[in-house]
Order: sequence, then C-alpha cells, then structure tokens
Amino acid sequence: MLGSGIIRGMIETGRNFVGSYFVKDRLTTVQYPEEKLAPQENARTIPFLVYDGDDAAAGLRCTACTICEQECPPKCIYIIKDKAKKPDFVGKMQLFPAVFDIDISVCMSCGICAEVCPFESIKMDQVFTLSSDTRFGSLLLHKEQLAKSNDYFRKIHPTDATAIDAERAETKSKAEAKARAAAAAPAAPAVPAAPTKAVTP
Amino acid sequence: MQTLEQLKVRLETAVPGARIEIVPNGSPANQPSLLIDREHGRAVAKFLRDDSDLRFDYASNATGVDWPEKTIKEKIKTRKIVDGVEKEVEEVVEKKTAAYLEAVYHLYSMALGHGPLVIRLRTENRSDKVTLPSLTPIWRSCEFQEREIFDLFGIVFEGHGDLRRILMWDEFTDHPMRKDYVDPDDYEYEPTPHDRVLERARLHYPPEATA
Amino acid sequence: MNGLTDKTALNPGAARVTLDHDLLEVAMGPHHPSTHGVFRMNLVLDGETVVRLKPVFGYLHRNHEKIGESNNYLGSIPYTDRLDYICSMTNNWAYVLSVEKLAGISVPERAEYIRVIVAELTRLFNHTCQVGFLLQDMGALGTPLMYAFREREKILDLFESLSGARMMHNYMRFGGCRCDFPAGWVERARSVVAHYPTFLDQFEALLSGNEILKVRTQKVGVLPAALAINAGITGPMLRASGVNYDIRKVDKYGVYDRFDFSVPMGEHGDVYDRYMMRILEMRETLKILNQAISTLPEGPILDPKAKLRNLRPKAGEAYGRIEAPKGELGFYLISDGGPNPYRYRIRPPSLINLTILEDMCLGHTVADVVVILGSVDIVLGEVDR
Amino acid sequence: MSNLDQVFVTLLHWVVGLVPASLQPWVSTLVIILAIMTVFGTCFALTTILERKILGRMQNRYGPNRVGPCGLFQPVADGIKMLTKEDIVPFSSDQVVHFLAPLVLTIPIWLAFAVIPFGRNMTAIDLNAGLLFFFAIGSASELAVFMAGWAGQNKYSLLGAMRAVAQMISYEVPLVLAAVPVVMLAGSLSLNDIVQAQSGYIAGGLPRWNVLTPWGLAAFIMFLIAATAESNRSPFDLPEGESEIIAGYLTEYSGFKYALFFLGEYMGLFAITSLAVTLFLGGWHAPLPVLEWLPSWFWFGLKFSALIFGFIWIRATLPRLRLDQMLSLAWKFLVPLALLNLLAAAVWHWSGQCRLFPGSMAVRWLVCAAILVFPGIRLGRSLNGLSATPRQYRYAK
Repeated sequence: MLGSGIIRGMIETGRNFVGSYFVKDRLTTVQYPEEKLAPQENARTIPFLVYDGDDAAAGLRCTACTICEQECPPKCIYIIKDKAKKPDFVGKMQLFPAVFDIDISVCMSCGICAEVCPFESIKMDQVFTLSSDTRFGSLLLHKEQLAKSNDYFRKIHPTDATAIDAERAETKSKAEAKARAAAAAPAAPAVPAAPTKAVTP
Repeated sequence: MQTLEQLKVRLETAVPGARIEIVPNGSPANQPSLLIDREHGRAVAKFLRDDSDLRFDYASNATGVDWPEKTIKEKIKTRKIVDGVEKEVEEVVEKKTAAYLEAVYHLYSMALGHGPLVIRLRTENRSDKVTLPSLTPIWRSCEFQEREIFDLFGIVFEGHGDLRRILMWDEFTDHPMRKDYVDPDDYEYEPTPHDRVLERARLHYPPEATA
Repeated sequence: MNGLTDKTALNPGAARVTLDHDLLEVAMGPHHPSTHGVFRMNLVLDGETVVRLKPVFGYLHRNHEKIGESNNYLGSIPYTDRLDYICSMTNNWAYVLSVEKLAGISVPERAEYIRVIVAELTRLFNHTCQVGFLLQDMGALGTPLMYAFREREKILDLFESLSGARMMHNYMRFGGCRCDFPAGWVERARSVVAHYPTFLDQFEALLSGNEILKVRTQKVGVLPAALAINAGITGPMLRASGVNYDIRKVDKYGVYDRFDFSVPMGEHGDVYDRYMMRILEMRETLKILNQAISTLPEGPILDPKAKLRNLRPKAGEAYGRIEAPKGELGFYLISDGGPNPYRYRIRPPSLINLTILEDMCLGHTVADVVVILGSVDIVLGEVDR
Repeated sequence: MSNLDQVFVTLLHWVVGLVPASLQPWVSTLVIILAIMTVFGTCFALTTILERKILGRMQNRYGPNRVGPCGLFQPVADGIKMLTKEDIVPFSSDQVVHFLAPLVLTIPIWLAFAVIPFGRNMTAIDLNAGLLFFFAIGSASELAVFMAGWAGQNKYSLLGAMRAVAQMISYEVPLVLAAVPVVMLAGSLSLNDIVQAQSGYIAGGLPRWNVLTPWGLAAFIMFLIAATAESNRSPFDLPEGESEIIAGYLTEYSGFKYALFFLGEYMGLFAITSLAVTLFLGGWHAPLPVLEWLPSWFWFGLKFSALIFGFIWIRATLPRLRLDQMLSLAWKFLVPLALLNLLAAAVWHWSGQCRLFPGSMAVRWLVCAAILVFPGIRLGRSLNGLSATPRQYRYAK
C-alpha cells in the first residue's frame, strides 16, 4: 500500500512514546546532578601519586626514576630529583622527587605513565570535575596535590589495588626473610667481611 | 603473482627502455619494492593496470618519503702497505648518500585479489621544483594523495590536472613533512616548558629572566 | 546529466566552468550543521542543482604524521585514537598490526579473539551512528539518531570498563592487548549482542520501508563499480556498487578466517544501497560476535617477548591494513633502526572515499549533496590527520 | 447542563452589561479579542513545551524538566531569553523589509481566529463568507516569508525564501480544493452553517461529521497534508531545512523578531488545525449523543489537541522531502485527487437524493471510495518512481 512504510514508522515512534512511560529500558537518561552514574572500575581520567601510610611526604612510593617522564607522549610530566634518599617499603634507600608536576591541561589521560611505572607509584584517578577559573595556575598539579593515599587507591580500583598490595606484601616479607637470614648468617661463619663501602643498590 | 624478479623482466620487455630495480626490504614483512625510473613511470603503471594476468586496478596508498643527505661510515677492505707489509686493513670511509624525494605506491588487484606490489618513483634531487609523472590519470585514487604529497613534500606531479595544496592553506610556502622543515616560532606561554620546548620558550623570556 | 556535467573524463579538473551571472556560488561549510566536521564544499549552484563542487580540507590538520615521527612506537598509540575518533579500537589495531609486521611480533590466541570482538563491536556502533547521522541529514529530527546513540552508550560502557575510557581507548599493544576482560564483561557483552537484533528490526521498521526515505535516497548519488575501483573507494561504499572486496576476506588478518560470515553486496550503488549495506553488515557483525564470544580461548593476552618500551625494529618498511568500518585503513611505517619511526603514514579511507564526491553530486540538488555526503560517512579527524 | 456550555457567553454578557449602552459594542469585541489572544497565547506557550517533551519521549529522553514543575515554566524562560537576546540586523540587509517581515507574518494570522466557531454560539464574528475570509488571511504568510528570506542578504536565506514561496503557493491550491466539497455539501461558506450541517447522528450512533463520509475522509487527509506544508512542518520543512540550508529564511533573525516568527508559525498551525476541526470533525459537536452533557468548547479543544499531537508525531518520525518531490506531490498527486474528490462528493450527494441504490449507505460508500482509491494508488505508484519489488542483496562468502 502506498503509505504503509510511513505508517509502520509512525507505529514505531508511537511504541517508543508509550514505552517510555512503562518500559524501563526505553528511558535511559540519568539526571546528572541528582542521580550520579557510578564510574566503571577501570575508568581513568588524570594520574595521581600513591603514598603508603598516612604521611604523604614520607610514604610516597615514587622513586623519581623519570621513566614516566620519558614515555609520556605529550610530555606533561616534570620531575626534579631530590639529593637526599629515603628508605622505601622494603628498606632499600631510594631517591624521591623534590618536584613532581603534571600539567593536566596537556595530559590526555592515556594511562601510559601508569602502565610503564615499575614502582606502582603513579595510577589513574577517576575524578573528572577538574575545571578551574585561571588558565595556568590551577591546572598545573604539584606533588602535594597529586599525592593520594593507598586506601583511596584501593577504594577506586579495588582489584588492581589488592593485587598490587598482595605482591608488595610478598616482596616485603621475602626481603625481611633475606634480611633476617643475612643478619643471622654473619654471626655463624664469622668470616672477616672486607670493609665494603656502604652498598648502594 | 610471480616473484618480483619475473615481474621485473616482464615489465622491462613490455615497456622498452624502462630501467627497473628491486629495492630490498629488511623487515620481516618482506615487501620488497620496484624502483621505476621517472620517464617510464606512467607507461609501466599503465601496463600494470591493463595487463590481463596482473590487473593492478586499485592503487591503495600513495605517499611521499623524504631521504635527505646522510653521511654514512662504511668499512671497506683495502689492501694497504702498512709499515712495509702488504696487509688487509679495514678502513672507515665517509660516504654521502644521494638525496632525493620519493613517491611510494602500494598497488593491489581487486579483480584477482593478490597482494601489495610496492613501486617507487624518485626525483633527482631535493630542490623545490622537482617533478614526477602523476599516476592520477591511471588510478583516480591517487588524486588527493598526490595533492597531499605535493603539499607536504613539494613533489610537483605533471599531468595531475588539479594540483593544489590539500591540507595547508594556499599561501603557505614551505613543505612541513620534509626532514629539514623548521617549525614556525608560534610561541605560546606554557607553565612547564622543559627540554625542546624550554629552549624555544627561553628566546621569548625577558632578558633578565634567562640569567 | 547534461553536457556540462558529464564527467566521464578521468581528469577531474577538466570541466572549467565560467561563472556567468545566474550561477550562485555557495560555500557549504566549514561551519555547517551536516558536514560531519570542519569540511567545506565550494558549491556552484544553478538554482538548486549543483554545477560544480570542490571539497576543501585542512581545517583539522595537525600533522599527525610529523608527531608520529617524533614519538616512539608506544607513544603513538594514544594518538591513533584521535584519528577516526568514533572507532578508535580499529585505528589502534591497524597501527599495531603494521608495527607487528614491521618488527615481526607474534600475537597469542586469546589476544587475537579479543581484537576481533572489540573491532566488531566498534563496527556495530559505527554503522548504527552512521545511519543515525544520515537520517539527521535527511531531516528526521533526531529520532533515529537518539535510538542509535542509546545503543552506542551500551557498547561504550563495555569499552569503558575494559579499557578505562569511553572513546580514547589506547587499548592495543604490540603483541596483544593492554589488559584482559574484567569479571562479568563477557556476560554483559553477550547480553548487548543478544539484544541488538531486536533493535535492528525496530530500526528497519522505522526506516527501511519509509517511502520518503526511499524517494530521497534511491537513484541518488549513483557510483558505478568501475569508477569506484579506480578511485580507490573501499568499505561499504564499494560493496554497495557491487564489488566483492572485504579485506577481512582478502587478507584474512587476525583470526577472521575461523568465523563464517558473508559479505553483503548491492547492485545500484546509490545512497539507499549504502544505507542497506550498513544495516546488513551489522547483521553479519552480530554473527561474528556470537561465534567469537562463544569460542573465546583462555591464555595470555600479551606476547611475553614483545618489548613495550624501547622497541627498535630493524631497518625496513611495512604496510599493514585492516577493514575499518569506513574502509581500508592502512599504516605504512619505515623504520631506520631507531626508537622513532622514520616515516609514519596513514592511509585514510575517509579522505580517499571523498575523491568522487563531485562526480556523485553533479546534477543533484543541495539537499542531495547533504545526503550523499552523509552516505560517504567521513570523520574529519581521519580526513585531515 | 447548558449553563456550563454557555459559561463564556454569559460571562461576556455580564461584562458588557457593566458598561453604558453606547460603549457596549466596543467593549464586547475588545473582551472577545482579549479572550482569544490569552487562550491562544497560553496554547502557544504550552505547545512549545509539549512539543519538546513529546518529541523527547518519542526519542527515549525526558525533554525539558528543569524550569518549574516538569518543565512547565520553560516557555517563560524561552520568552525571557528571546526578549533579552540581542537583535542582530545584518549591515547589508534591507533594514525596513527585515523589520516588517515578522509583523506581516504574525498580525494577519490573529485575524484568522475571528471566524472560527469555538463552541455553541461562541464565534467572534459570524461572517457568512467566513471560509473565504480565512483563506484570504491565510495567504498573507507567503509574502512575509519571502520578505524575510530576501531581506537577509544571505545565500541560505535566499534559497529558503525561494523554497518557501514555491511550497506555500503550490499547497494553497489543494488546501482550498479540499475544502470545496465541504462547502458544496453544506451549501454555505459560513463556518457556523458548516458546523450546523454536521450536527445530528445517524441511527442514534455515528455523528454526521464530514470525515465519516468517503469524500470527507479523502478531503481530510489531503487537507492535513496541505496544512503541514502550509505551516512548514516536518515532512515539508524545506524553507528552514536545518540540515541543508542552516535555518532558511530564519537565518538572519535573532532575539524578539525570531520569537515573532516562532509565534507566527505556531499561530498558523493553530488556525489551520481549528479550521480542519471545524470543516471535517464537526466543530464543537460531541461524537456520541450520550456524551452531549460535556460542554461544546471542550469537544473543540479535545479534537484540536488530538490533531496537534498528530502533527508532533509526524514531526518525530518522517525525514524531509526534496524540493522537486514536494512540488510533484502537490501538483501531480493532491490536485488531481482533490478534483476527483469533487466528483465523488457530487456522486455521494446525488445518490443520497434519488434513492437509486438499494441499501444505500454501504453501496454509496463503496462507489465513492472506488472513485477515489484506485486512481489514487495508481497515480501514487507511478509518481514516486519506486520500483514495486523491494531490492535484493547478494551475499558473497
């Protein structure tokens, strides 16, 4: 019949109109400020630095190895190493960054820094309300603004966080076992160890 | 499709006077290419498309490559008299490679379905008015791609029919994809300039700031 | 086609038109509601019929290839997301395929299946969105587009939980993928794929039979097969003109030869056939997805030997290509042994499919130009690079 | 029950009674004008918001629901925005014509409401040539649209103006031709007599509306198609084809003038819809005798809003026709069928008089329907050039 295609189309929009009042699947709008959609677990926006314990400066995992600075495609990470050293979670003396800036107006949240970081110290955050009024000042996040605790990391990426914590706990226990064995060993053979200079890893 | 050697022989017989070489390809993708001289480029291309059992009717990709002059050190064995004794000795010789611009075409056959045949056309030097025969009259798909090569590399294609800049604006003079292209100094303040960006930014700092 | 516009001559620039007084020169774009991005067409109109059409590109040109030359191989992957920003998974795959060809990296079984699943999901919502945009250009105020976007949201949620981002996935690496499917992902994917045929039936009920759509698209923008092959047209546009050329079948890359699916072909090569091509291709894609999800093997998702950070392939070149939703997307890489590629070239299907836009639009009205451009399905990120 | 039906009429008489006799005619027309403008003003405001909410619901989304309870104050917000927006007049445009165009469009449209019978003896002015007056007023909008397009000095608005003139003139003919059988059967041009001719019920059940006769149904469909084209709505919104020529003749307007065009367009739609209700759906008559107790203006409102919902529904579904298809639909399909409809109406009337056909109602229906349906389908099929068989698609393995 001449107009049958048009009528079938009208029936289709009619079904959607009626359906939008009854069928849940038909109306998928989320009213943003009131109802918030929970972010997917793997979602990523901008990077942040993880620190253990409660003090950001002391517990920062980052050892300023600048691998993320070299691998970042748009070159938005800027690290200056600190002269001093501090022990990391295994007790080995590691460097740490004096300045760690990320220019989040340049960062395209690709996640390569989190992927190549060997110390699990930079991870991808899920906060996306980042707008600010000044163009330069507040879009350059310094070390203090970037550092967030491990529990926050465990809250937003549960599976990754637990896997990493388990792995770190295991290396820590292995290191302590080795340290205890090393501590116990010199007492037994009593061989005069050569005066080695302070062994830096 | 036969091997490149057979193809080379067929082409040289079909197009008298065409000088064709095989350019080896080091990568495991083993896609060696045929270097065709400029004068017979279009004749060889026409033969490749119209020959009954080749039937390369689809030029998938046409792009430009810039090979600037490079000095390479080559170890060659020369017989030299070293403190009176005739001896084989390795000697490092500085050699400058030829500089040219190149247009690379990847040809496929939709009719017979066989794979990429890579043909290369090279210009004699890298000056501004270097010309190559355009393959647009044979494969219409090269029309925009040759305009892009002209725009970004500067190879002038004769017989193209509508050779204009495709991506840059018409008054733009330089060719951005050449290796010796210098970026325009469109400086914009950046809060964290470091390495390359820092040097360029430093030119724009007030004199006392760069102390 | 009257004398002035018979464009049989292969040389496009031949028809020089002298602008006499009653021809109207209109610049359609770059700021125009239906050019799918910053794309301009210099139209010369005689009344409403098109006498000459010269496309103008370059408004979104950021010299992606020069950036590629100054980045190492890993650093270019997030940039390939920004080429055809609708289907970034297939861009990743094309680039990663050519780097694997260049460096000779093998890909484990499970990663190949994941790549097929993810690429076919991208093809699914790219064709849905294309049909939505085509109807939007035809004047159906948003209804088909809203249905299309409702379905696209479901697939984007899948991608967000898989790769972390809705559109900029940065998901594939040389020798496999960045991370495996999270828990429950395969069931969610299976339910989305299971619901899709009912959505397609509703979509066809709304559109395919619609007389106004048929009248607006049949015999409009006809593309003969010979001109299509010669002009290097690929993808659904080529198959709408009746040419059987699908790179998934020709090159058999990935594990496509393990799935049985067929390639639909039209015979008129007009806008209606291109619209039907996308609908029928979606139904074939659903077949592939069902088979791929049900036979997904276990195993590693990244080749252990593949180096992530400083990959330095031997000197040489490679050209890898895949069947992207818009046509043949190819990457031509020349390596000189260094960490950065010496030459990094993208073969953009959208740009080359626009070669014959003028041939298709001559003799048609302004309203048809908009519909024909919609049927070509271009994304300016890929056209301008 | 009649006092509820006549509530507005008694109200009017009460108000007019307050004023000395010499002023009474002035005050009564003033009150009627005020009543019509407020009713149709709020109806315009409601329709803008209802259109966006219904379109939204058809597209699986909510539609505006932020301003006021579920979006009811959105028209107020739109109004304020329109008034406060800067009114840009392009420098190269013809200032006078650019200023006059919205006025020439909106003012005549209000006059069209003077002759529409909204309820039992609720007609502003009962002209005995009411229909002729309506069509005369209705044709002023073409001039306004062309003035707007031409004054904009903008290529797209020029294209839009050309399309608008072509469309509105070529759809004026089927619009009037569709109304002619109603006048033939009612025997008068006055809209009150036409509504009167549709009163009463057949065998206590079906109302005697024109739409329930074969020629009436065909004329109603043609009238609706022509009405959509006259008011530039969806399948025929070529003059302001958003996706092709930006906003057609509206491109160069912003601020209050754009709001005036918006108002003019909707008032045109209301006028045409109320005319369709009066001519074919029996004006303010109730569909069944048992429903007579509801007031007459309520029935007019119900039919009016049903038709408006129909227009919005069409807008949500159909893509836009091309210029040549729209013109060929008018001249090659609607006008011949409208003329044929005159013949069908004549056969209907003549067969009713002379009792020639036994069991007359069903047979009369068949004969008149046959006169219209067969030529219609054959003409339609040959017109759109679509191949009868749907297209086949080969699959390659």
